[in-house]
Amino acid sequence: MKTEKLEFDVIVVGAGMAGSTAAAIAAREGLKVAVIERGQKPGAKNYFGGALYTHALVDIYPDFFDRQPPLERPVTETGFWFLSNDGVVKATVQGGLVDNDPVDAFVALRSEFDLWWSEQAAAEGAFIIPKTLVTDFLFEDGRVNGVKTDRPQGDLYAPVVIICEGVNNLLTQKLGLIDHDVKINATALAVKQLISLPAKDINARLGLPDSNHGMAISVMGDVSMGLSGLGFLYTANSALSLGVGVTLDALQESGLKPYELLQRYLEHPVIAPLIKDGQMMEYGAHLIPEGGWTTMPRLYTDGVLVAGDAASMVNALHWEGTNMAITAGKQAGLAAVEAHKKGDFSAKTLSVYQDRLSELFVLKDLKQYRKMSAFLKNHPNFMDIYPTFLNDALGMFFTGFGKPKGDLYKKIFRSLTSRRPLLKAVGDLVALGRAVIGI
Amino acid sequence: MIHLLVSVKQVPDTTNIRIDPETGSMIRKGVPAILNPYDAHAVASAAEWKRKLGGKITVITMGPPAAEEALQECIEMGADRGILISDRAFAGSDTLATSYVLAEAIRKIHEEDPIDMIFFGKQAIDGDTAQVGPGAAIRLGMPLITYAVDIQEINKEEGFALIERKTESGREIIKTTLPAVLTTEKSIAEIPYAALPDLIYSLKYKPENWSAEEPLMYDINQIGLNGSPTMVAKSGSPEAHEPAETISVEEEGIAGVVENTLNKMLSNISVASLWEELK
Amino acid sequence: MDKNKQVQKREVPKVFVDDMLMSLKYFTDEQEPHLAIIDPEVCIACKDQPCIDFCPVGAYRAQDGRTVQIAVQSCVECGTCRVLCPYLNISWKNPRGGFGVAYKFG
Amino acid sequence: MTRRFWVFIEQNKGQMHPVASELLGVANCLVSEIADELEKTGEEAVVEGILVGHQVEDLAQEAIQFGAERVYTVDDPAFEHYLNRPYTDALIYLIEKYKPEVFLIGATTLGRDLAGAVATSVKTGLTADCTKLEMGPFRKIEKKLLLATRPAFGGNVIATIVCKDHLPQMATVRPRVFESPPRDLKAKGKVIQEDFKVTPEMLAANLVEFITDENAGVNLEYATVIVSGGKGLGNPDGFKLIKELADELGGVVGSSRAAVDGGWIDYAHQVGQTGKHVRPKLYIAAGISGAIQHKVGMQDSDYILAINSDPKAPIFEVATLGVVGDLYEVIPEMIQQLRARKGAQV
Repeated sequence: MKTEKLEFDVIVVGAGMAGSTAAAIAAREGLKVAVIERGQKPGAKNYFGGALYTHALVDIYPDFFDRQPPLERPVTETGFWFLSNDGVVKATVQGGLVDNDPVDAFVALRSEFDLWWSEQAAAEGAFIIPKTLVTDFLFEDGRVNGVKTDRPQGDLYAPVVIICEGVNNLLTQKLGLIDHDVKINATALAVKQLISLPAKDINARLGLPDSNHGMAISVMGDVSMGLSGLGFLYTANSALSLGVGVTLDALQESGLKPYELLQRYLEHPVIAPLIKDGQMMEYGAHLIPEGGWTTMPRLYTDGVLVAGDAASMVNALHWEGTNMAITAGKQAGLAAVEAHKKGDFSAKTLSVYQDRLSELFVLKDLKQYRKMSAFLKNHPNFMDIYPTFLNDALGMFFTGFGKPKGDLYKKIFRSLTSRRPLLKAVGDLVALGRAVIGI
Repeated sequence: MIHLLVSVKQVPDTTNIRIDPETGSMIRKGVPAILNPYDAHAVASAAEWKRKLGGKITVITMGPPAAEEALQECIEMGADRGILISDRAFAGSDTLATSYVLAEAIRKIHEEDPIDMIFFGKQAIDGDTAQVGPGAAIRLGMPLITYAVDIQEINKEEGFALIERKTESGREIIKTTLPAVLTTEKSIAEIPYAALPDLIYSLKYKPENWSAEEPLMYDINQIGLNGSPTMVAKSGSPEAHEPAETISVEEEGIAGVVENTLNKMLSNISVASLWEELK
Repeated sequence: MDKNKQVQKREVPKVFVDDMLMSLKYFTDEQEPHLAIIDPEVCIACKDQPCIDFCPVGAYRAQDGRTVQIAVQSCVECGTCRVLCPYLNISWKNPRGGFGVAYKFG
Repeated sequence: MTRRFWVFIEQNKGQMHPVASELLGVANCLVSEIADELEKTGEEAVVEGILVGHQVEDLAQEAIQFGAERVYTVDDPAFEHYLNRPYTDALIYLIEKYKPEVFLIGATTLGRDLAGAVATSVKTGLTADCTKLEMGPFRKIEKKLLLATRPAFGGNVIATIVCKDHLPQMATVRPRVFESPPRDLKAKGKVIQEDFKVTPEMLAANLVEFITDENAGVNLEYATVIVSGGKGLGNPDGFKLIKELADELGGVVGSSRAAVDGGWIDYAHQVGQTGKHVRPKLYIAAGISGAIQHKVGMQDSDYILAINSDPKAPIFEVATLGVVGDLYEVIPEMIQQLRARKGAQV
């Protein structure tokens, strides 16, 4: 048994998007970095819809695409599908501003990508320790100077610890950086199925010219049966990723079983034909922090920084989480480097981390959207009335042949007001605008 | 001080297999490769005896470069030296060729650093043939004890060991001279939760790489396809039967369903004859 | 032509969750399960036992009607039970390092 | 030249293991499948038993009555209890002397242990745990070969394996995979005593003590009624209910691998690819999802009743009759109604 102390310049907890990024940045500047990952391998515990955003990836590795990253299809068509009980209105955009080189977003599968992303950090010199769970912190005269793990002789020491433990931020809570557990009104449970289908069937059924084209769709309406939540559809190379997320308190009130809500979505008349004869490759579930600003812990204290889902850095409306984690991971890494240059790891020095993030989209957007999760909670009709109205309105509009249009518009108008009085509907719209602008 | 050797194998995790309906062959993508569970327990047993008597453990594996991960896991559990025997010339080896490759490697290690006990997991969960251990033992001319469930004693000075093995009819205590070859059941030892320094050591450990020529020149007629008398003539997925007649408790209520079930069951000729004897 | 047929709401299909779990890879920790019910009496007294429905892998099952048991080996560590249990009666930890679910795709 | 089809006659304390008679039946089928070749070449084929043990003469007769034309016996006190090295060397001696074409061994712990050592020594191919054996053509090879079919990758793939250019073609077969042929008490056959001396260096490993195992009594492989429980029981004490139903039907308790891995019941009860292969008249599977590894071990049962709350459980694919419901309701009711039916008759 070796017994000398395990000392590093930086310890990162979690080898996900934020963790491996922070480690790569710190190691690149010559620091001795250890990343402690609880999964069998980095990526084993990570799960998402979902798409990665090119701007964040190339910001960390300018030669990102030369490194042959394991990505699925580029996102060449994206937008909203408004599902009614038995129909859909598709509002998607392709070409034009979406048609960039490289494309702005790529669909990915986290097990493979996160492992690769951690290997890039290892190449920078970071030392990844898998299969090890961080259970507590080590203190020296009141200041964090390392972590305890669940392995015998499991203590590791470093003047800076960057917590990237994900949405279940038990360590962040233990350190008192936040005074509550995950909020049930500001957190969603998402369940997903990855269904394998021959690429040519995916292309034919979704109208994609070839396998070098892909889709990232936010699905609203019938998918969440009126509960506050969102569905999604992503195209992997030869598989479709279909899932639905519902806020925890809404899920509990509904008494629904998540896998049955998902099955109902998969059996929707518009969705079912897309996955016909597909074979389920994997089912999974994961929490998504949607509280953003309102559930964000203190981002730093003496010797400690918090980044990624652990810091509620997710903007649910725009499906932005991984890019926020990568950007925050980078800034945390840089803050650790600066602290080492100064040889001072106090909260004051580390506060540069939050200052930087405040100037970037990460804290700006989260602040702007701080009312969004409350808005969605109090305006469930955006999840069922308006999508259904949209379907009826356009459905009537495009089958109103040979009928006086005056009556047609009256019927369309009545199909709104019969569901939601006009004044209230206008009020909803204004409320949406305010939640989006953040006033 | 004893020298223990464990022969391990990296296998696809057969509990998670997906078969390609057209080709009938296994879909490799997304199937995690793991250290063969029986071998993991064999290493754990060797680690226990290393702690008791002092000494070292060598682990060897024959497989593709990725099998290095399996060796790392053994180092984590307490092994000291890992040897990966990998070469394209070995591709297609059946159990006869495999036992030749492993036995010759063990012989070479034994010559340089005498081994007291050699462990094989009872079988590999992908092939389940349980032939490689016995094959290697006979090639090395060493006594073989299969299905070992417990090692009661290893006495290097007097050159014997007491091994408990399990058979259908009961349990045997075997006394064997050393060195001996064991194939082990899972109950031989529990897998330890490694100390952090051991895990870190294993992450940095680079196994030695042996090929078909270096440091041992293998006889090409005994390895790979030409060293393998058996070959797969054809393979496919098992034919599916159409689902049987089912009756649901929800539809007919518990008493009705059971009544109906027993009537159907007892009207079957072979079951009926049983029922007559029973009454 | 007006499509005025009464469109009845599509209800929720019945799904047997074990069919879902067949696709998942777990490293089961036989020695130290990471979930436990703090006080079983609380579950027996719990009126609607919501955990049986909200758990995405159906790990919570009521044996003979009242006592709740956890099929810990099916857990995917999402954390929902920790915060949704009406009486916060679940002792919730992450599994030991290397154990628990290991997503193959994610 | 005589084409010899050999079967290893496994015995333990003077009792012939039934798998030997099953394989004698198989060997005779294989011979009948090459009748066309024998006619063409004028060669002769013969099924022979290989019997190793101490004072086992009357077993030789039993082997003949199950279809062996000739039996070679190697009799020596050292063979009284099975040890790998002496048995292996005896078989090598006989193989090199008589050059058999096919050699079948029962896949018991003894057989698997012995077959691996023998095949390696004589440098031939060995296919383990075969579920089907036949003689058939393979590519351009002139004589028909032994086509040995077995499950691989945990039963997810069924592979047919051949052993070309090496003799004997060896295969091991699990007990109860094949039926024993009828025993012909009037059958006649020659018994040839082989003198093979056991040398001391063959006894480097020898038996010190033998403990009969209470679980060893669970003769799952030859039970006529088996009631099996799996993870669907929810916990170990579910097996009490399984035992109650088994007793009611005069049967034995079986289990799935998942229940054994969970430490709920001893490995001796495990049915399936890595457990026992069974062929009872009645097999009741309660709370067993029916993974392929389990089905491979019990799908030959005459009547399979599956009880599972999941209508889509794979076990229903092999069941003769499926009951969709909660086993904790169905089984107690079954026990009650069975007792009622018994009570009414007696």
